[in-house]
This record gives sequence, C-alpha cells and structure tokens, in this order.
Amino acid sequence: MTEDGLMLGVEVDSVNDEWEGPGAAPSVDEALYLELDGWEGPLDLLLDLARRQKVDLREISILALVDQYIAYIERAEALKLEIAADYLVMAAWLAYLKSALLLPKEEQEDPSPEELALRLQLRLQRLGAMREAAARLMARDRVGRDVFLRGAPEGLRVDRVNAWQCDWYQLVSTYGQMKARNEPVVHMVRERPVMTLDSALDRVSAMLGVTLDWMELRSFLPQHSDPRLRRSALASSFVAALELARLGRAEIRQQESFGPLHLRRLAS
Amino acid sequence: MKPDELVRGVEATLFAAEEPMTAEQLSAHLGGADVREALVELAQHYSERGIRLVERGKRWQFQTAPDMAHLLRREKEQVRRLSRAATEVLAIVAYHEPVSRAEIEAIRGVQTSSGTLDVLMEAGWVRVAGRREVPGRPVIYATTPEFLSHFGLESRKDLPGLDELKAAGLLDPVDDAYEAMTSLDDDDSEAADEPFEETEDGDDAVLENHEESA
Amino acid sequence: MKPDELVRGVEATLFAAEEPMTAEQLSAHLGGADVREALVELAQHYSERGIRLVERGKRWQFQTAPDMAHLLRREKEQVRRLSRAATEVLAIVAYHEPVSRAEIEAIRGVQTSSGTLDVLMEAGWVRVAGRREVPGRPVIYATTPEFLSHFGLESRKDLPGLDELKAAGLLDPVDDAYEAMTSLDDDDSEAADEPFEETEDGDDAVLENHEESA
Repeated sequence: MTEDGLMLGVEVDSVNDEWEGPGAAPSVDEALYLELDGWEGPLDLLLDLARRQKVDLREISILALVDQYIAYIERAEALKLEIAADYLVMAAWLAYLKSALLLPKEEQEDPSPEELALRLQLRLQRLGAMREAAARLMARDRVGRDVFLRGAPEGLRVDRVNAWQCDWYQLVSTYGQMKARNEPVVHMVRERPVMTLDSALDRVSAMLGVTLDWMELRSFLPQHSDPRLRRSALASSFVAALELARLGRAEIRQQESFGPLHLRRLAS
Repeated sequence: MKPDELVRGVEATLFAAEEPMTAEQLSAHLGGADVREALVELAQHYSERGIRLVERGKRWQFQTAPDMAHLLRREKEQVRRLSRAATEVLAIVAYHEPVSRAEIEAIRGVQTSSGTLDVLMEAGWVRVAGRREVPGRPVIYATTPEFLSHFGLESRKDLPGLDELKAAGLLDPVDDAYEAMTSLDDDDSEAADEPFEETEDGDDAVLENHEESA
Repeated sequence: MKPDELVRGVEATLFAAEEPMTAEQLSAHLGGADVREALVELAQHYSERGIRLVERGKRWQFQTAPDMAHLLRREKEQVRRLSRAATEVLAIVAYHEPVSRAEIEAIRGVQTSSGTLDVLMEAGWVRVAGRREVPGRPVIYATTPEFLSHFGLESRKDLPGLDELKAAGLLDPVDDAYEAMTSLDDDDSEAADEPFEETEDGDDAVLENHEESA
C-alpha cells in the first residue's frame, strides 16, 4: 500500500471544477447542500461525508460516517425533501451496521459487521480513487481546450488513375469478329423436290375417300420416290391431315408418344 | 541547416493530414521509407516551438504547445463539458478497461444510464470492445485512440496515477481486495470466487442493489 | 535555441487558425503586440522546411512546401482491361481513321456510348482529329502515337489486312473461344442513355486486382 496523498491529492472543490453538481459544500458540516440530486447515489454521498473527516479513506471512522449519513438523511426528511429510496435503504442498512458493530462479539453473524464495514470502506476507496482519477484526467491538456490541432489542414488525397490495358491480338481479333458479324449475310437455298401443301391436301383427301378404315400417315406418301421428296411429303401430309381434321373431314389418332399417326375419314 | 527530404516529407504529410497518422501509415504514404528517425528528429525540433509533434496512441500529430493555451482558448472553447456521471464513467473505463456496465456500476454504486455511455461513445472516446465470456456475455467497453489523443496521452500507461492505483490495489474489485487483506488471518474464504454476488443473503445487498443485470 | 514567446504565439495561432490572418488580426489576437518581426522570423525559420509560412494578399498562413505537393495528392494507378465494346471502337478507329462516331456506329451496327470514346481518350490512344467538312460537321477521331507504341506498331500499316485476318481465322463469325477466354459478355446492346454501362460492369469483371503506386 502506498501512503502517498493520492486519496487526498485532489480536493473535492477542484474535482467539482469539471461539473456543476452541488456535490460539495463550500464549507464543512452545516453548509451541506440538502440537495440529494447533487450526489450520484448514496455511495457518492457517503464518500463526500467520509472526505469531511479529513483523513485518509483507509482510516475513516465508519461509526462516525454512519452517524453523519443518518443525521444528514434525517435532516433532509425534517425539511420534507423528497429522498430517493436508495438513500433511505442505505440509511437503514447503515443503522443496522452500526448496531451490529456495537454488539458484543459473541453474538456476531456471518458476515461479520467488521467485514461489512471493511467492504464499505474498500468501496469508498475505489470510488474515491476513480473520482480523483477523473479529475486528473479532465485537468490534462485537452485537444480543443488547451492544445489545438491544425485549423485548416490541406488533407491528403489519393487519386485513382486508370491504366487501360489491351493487346494487339485482342485488338485485331475483335476487329475481325466485328467485321464478320456485320458482313451482309446471303443465304443460298438449292432447288429441291418438294410437295406443296395444296398437292398434299388433294392427295390425302383423295386417298381418304377410298376407305373408312384407319390409315397410317406414311401410307399416303408417294412410294419409291426420292428420299428428299418423301421428307417433304411427310411434312406436307401431316399439315394436310391437321387441316382436314380441323375442317371436320377426318380424325387423327396416335396410340403413344412418337407412335405412328393414323387417319380416318369422318362420315359426314 | 536544411532538414533532409524524408524529414521534410514527414513534416509536410503530418501537417496536411486531417487525422493523426501511425508510423506505418506515414511510411506507406512516403513510399515505404522508415520514418521513425524522422519522427524523433521532428519531435525534437518542435519541442520548444509554438507547435509540437506528439505521439498519441501510436499515432502522430501536430498540435499547439500546451503553454499557448491562454492565447488560443479565448476564441474557441470546443470541448464539450461532460456531466459528472460521464466523467466518472470515462475514468472507470479508462483505468479498468475492458470493463462491463455491471462493473462500472459496482464501483459507482449507482445505475449508469445508457445515455452516459452513449455520450462517451458519441464523443469517440469509448467503444464496445466485445463481450466478456462469462454467463450473460456482457458487453465490455474500452477507450479509443481518440481518447488518448484528446487527453494528450501517449498510451494508457500515461493515465495519471495509474501505477499508484495499481500498486494500492485500488483497481482490483472489492472482493479481491478484501480477500487480500484478510487471507492471512481468515481461512474460510468462501467469498473469493463469487465476485459481486455473495450479497444475496440480504445484509449488504443494499450496496449491490444498484447493479443492473445488463 | 528556443524562439521567443511572441514568435511561438504567432506560430501557434496561425497553426490553429482556420483561415489566413492579417498581421493586424494576429496583433489583436496577441494583445496588441507588434508581430511583423515575428512573422519575418517565422517565415525565415520555415523557409527550408516541409512547411512554409507564406503571405497571400496580406494574409499569413502555413502551408506545405510547394515541392511537397506530390505528397498531398498522390496518384494510384489501377490497371484495367479495355471492355469489348471499347476494343471494338478502338479497332474501328485504328482501321478506318479518321472516323466519325456515326461511322463507328455504322460499322459496329450498334450505338456507341460516349463513355466508350472517353475511355479511349483517357487511355491516350484516341484523339479528336478535327471535324469532317460535311453537314453537321461531325467530330472525327484518330489514333495517337501512344496507341502505336502501346500496341508495338511502327505505323498503322502494320495492322493486319482483312485477307490476313481471314487467313488467321479471325473473320470467323463468332469466336466462342475468345468469348470464353475474356468472359466479356457485353452484347453490343449499350443503350445510349447508359454511358457508363460498359465501364461499370463489363470492365470490372476482368479488372485486374493489383494496383501500383504512381
């Protein structure tokens, strides 16, 4: 443990330099502000009262502190000040602590009142330490109050510049593809043997007139002809069959997918 | 005596920069040069001038000399006044970081309104530093480089009185301190492993009832 | 040698000032002191440093030294590959120069966004070569010497002719291999009202990731 004046190094008044709270009184006891709003809770009030004992927090008299606190609360009550529950609970607890401290040793409970008192003292020390640390922190040379940064810095800028890349092959191949893409395209269609839809219609209707039985579409095609003509005839005959079915002159059936198509005249 | 080009470059760059810069950022900006010597030389050069070159949390910046405050302060008071609660919370975060809200409240003995931490985070001095890996995974808070910069601290080690507080055990929780004080003559130290929590049995619950189950 | 207090005060004040200050303003700020000598001394002190104290129209200010300007605005080069559309336009300009935009579009069969020509001019490969003396006086474009040197050409005559392109299989309608290789999928459908379309998505797909410092 150090024995330096850390605990008392900064007076309450200078602590209060940073905030406007009425936490500290201008003079000792009597002038205590009876404004509980000024304290950050009962522990803070206790710390303030402890400070008034003018001794190191490690040596405060807890009994005296309890008396001071309770007296303070009673006085506030007498003045009909509104007192937050926190403060009253603390007063009750301190009263209990005081009576326990005064009891004969053998009737002590666990935890002992000595332990409770010591813990309270330790808490006050810690809060006191932080309060002083806060004051010392606030008293440092602060930017914008004691030291100043450059008022109008130019700023650092990084500009991005594009370095475009393309190579010879890309250039000429792109040109080639574009030329090819945009050349006028001529489609040459060679002459082929075809069966027109009209002739397929004539042919299929004529053949349907021969019988009432189902006939496979293929049997309508010209036999022994050029395979290219047969392909054309198949397509035309299929369309002709659809047309006849649409006109109600024939019906079409197919037993299975991709199976042979059958055609039959509809009796009219 | 003309300073060398690297020194001039570091000087100009930091002078123009809108934010403090780390040595690494400076080096990257200056084509990878090793800037440490230049920084030392510059800091030395400016040590007695009206401007200082200072290091704050590994970041370097120019600022006016502290003894010039009286000339500059009268025009602009740019510093926001912190409430007493915010001031205390800031100190607790700085000296105990990383620290949870419950720990802050254990020290202050009072609930901390969320606005208080918000103010500190808005000022850029406190940040959320993750969660503590304990039941409930409470959020923990720590200070920022801007905090160091604002309060003129090179690092957290420069916090006023930090060493003394540490040596006096005043940064340790009450339980640890109590344990340390009584361990010599007290065998049954059941409280040791129950930080802040051994108070459920009523007696000094009054001291703890301000804690928030954050 | 520590500068005197007035010099330090002027130094700090000008440093922290948000705007340049006249000698009178400085003097008023510093309790009526005569600051002229201090200004001269400071200007002298900073004359060879990375920072200068300069007077501009009777107002004094610090600024970075002129030869340090490159540090304040650095250029970062980003290597990007030309989009398919831009490559087509470049090829047309190269094969047909001087050529107007309408002619480019007639050859490509699609509208050409102005962004495409801008990219080629930014790359330094295409320039405006005047106007064609026809109704409407359209701007005409041509390649630059940088174009020749980037593509390793002595002159435009080194570009392969159509016969050679055909022999090399480069006049085949669609080169799927090329498409796959470059993964350029801009499908000649640039809308005239979306000038940056091709640089916004087509390019980024093939944007090479490395950056170089200028």
